[in-house]
Amino acid sequence: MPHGTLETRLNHQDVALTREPIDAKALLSAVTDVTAGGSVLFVGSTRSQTAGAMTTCLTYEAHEPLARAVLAALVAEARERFALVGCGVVHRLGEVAAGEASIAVAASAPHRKEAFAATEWLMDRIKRDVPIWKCEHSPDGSRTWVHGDMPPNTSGRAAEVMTHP
Amino acid sequence: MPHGTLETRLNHQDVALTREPIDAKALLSAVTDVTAGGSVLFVGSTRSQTAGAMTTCLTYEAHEPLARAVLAALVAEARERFALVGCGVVHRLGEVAAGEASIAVAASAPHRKEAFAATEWLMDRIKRDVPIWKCEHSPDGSRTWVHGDMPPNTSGRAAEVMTHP
Amino acid sequence: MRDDTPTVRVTMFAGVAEAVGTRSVDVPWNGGTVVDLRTAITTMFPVAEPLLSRSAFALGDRYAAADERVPAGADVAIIPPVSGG
Amino acid sequence: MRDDTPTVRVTMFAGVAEAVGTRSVDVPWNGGTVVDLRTAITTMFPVAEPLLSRSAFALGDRYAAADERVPAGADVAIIPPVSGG
Repeated sequence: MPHGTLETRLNHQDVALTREPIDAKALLSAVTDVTAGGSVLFVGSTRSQTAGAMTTCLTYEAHEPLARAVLAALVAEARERFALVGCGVVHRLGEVAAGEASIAVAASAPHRKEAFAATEWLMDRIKRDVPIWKCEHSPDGSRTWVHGDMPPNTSGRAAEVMTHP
Repeated sequence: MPHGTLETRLNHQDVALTREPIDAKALLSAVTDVTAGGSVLFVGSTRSQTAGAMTTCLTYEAHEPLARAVLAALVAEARERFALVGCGVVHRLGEVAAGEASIAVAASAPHRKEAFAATEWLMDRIKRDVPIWKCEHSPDGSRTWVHGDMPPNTSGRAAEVMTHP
Repeated sequence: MRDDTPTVRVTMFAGVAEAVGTRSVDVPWNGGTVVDLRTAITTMFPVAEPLLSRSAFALGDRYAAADERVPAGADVAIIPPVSGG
Repeated sequence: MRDDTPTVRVTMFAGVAEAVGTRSVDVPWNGGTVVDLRTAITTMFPVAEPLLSRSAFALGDRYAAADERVPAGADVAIIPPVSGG
């Protein structure tokens, strides 16, 4: 994934929503080339125990077109902000069993600090702004949709980019 | 890699020096279990261009017994400091072609912040304290051993752990 | 409502859809901003008020600003606080 | 030197080995600290002084403190600033 103009970088090739298990290794390979000195891969997983309650599985649902657009804008912003060589995000939807990955984010840069900073920045932004929701399913059959206190940010750089395609 | 006493955690199973290509995916799998909410993998690679000069390949050499001991102590300290689920390091020795990985570090934790912090902390400590040296080979056949300004830290926690096995 | 009443199609997700009991509803709409639309939906579905009060709104595949005007016939989505990752 | 002169075996790596032209040397040693040993080696190999002045030392597979005593017969390694990763 070479550098390019903002327009060419604001594409959906770097982001994916999938109902299959995430291939994190493929994502890491896709974002790396010989100009990269450091690559960081983050994999987020369903824990078997959350806040003391056993969780048998999670399901995720998304506003898919909006989620893809926001993810693409965040990846484009990360590329520019951290001068990345490559960057990509895959989020899983549907049922995710305990121990399986719900998200993978990868970033590569000439130096490691930028790769770490970009990956953490993306995770923070994704957890705030991307319209994907988690539902926790308990062994007793009950389910709980998880919602934080703050709405997603709709006025940031990502929103601006999207309104001027 | 479950938690354990300091003694059981101070083992060399979590660290490896290898002359073969690094299997980063295997390392990431080895450090993750169902209690992990976030796993971070860092892969450091030889860049084709360093400081403006073309580098055809790098070679790495190590004081191998000391490098393994220091790496094992750093991993044990990271596990305790960041309450990790698992942690591991693989460093390659010998010739490493441009674009190939020279190091992989992985850490997993119940929450992502600790996994990121541990991986970055380990990279900082490895680059300061582990007796491994890089030699840059240029297309004209010249070679340059790379040495920073500061000697490794010999009085830190890692050294203490090693002197009281 | 009469057949020619202007409406917007509102799509709901996650806890909002669960509270309201449906994923999609046509809301009578004579124009106004995103904030006005939130008020209209809250009046229709008071049970969802705790989530609606901290939801954003989307028009098509982009987020809408609070003071943006929503045209009749628009595709609107309610976006409560997210929990992906 | 006579055969029964006490020595320490000093192993060198990277730029130190390259500057000195060998990877291992037996240094005559009547006892002293790590700092004393550094001085003795620098006297033998002044060309390596810039690296020796910022090197640590290892005894076996652990780092040695600067004021630690080095026994005759020890296996010592010179550890210049590292560049792994």
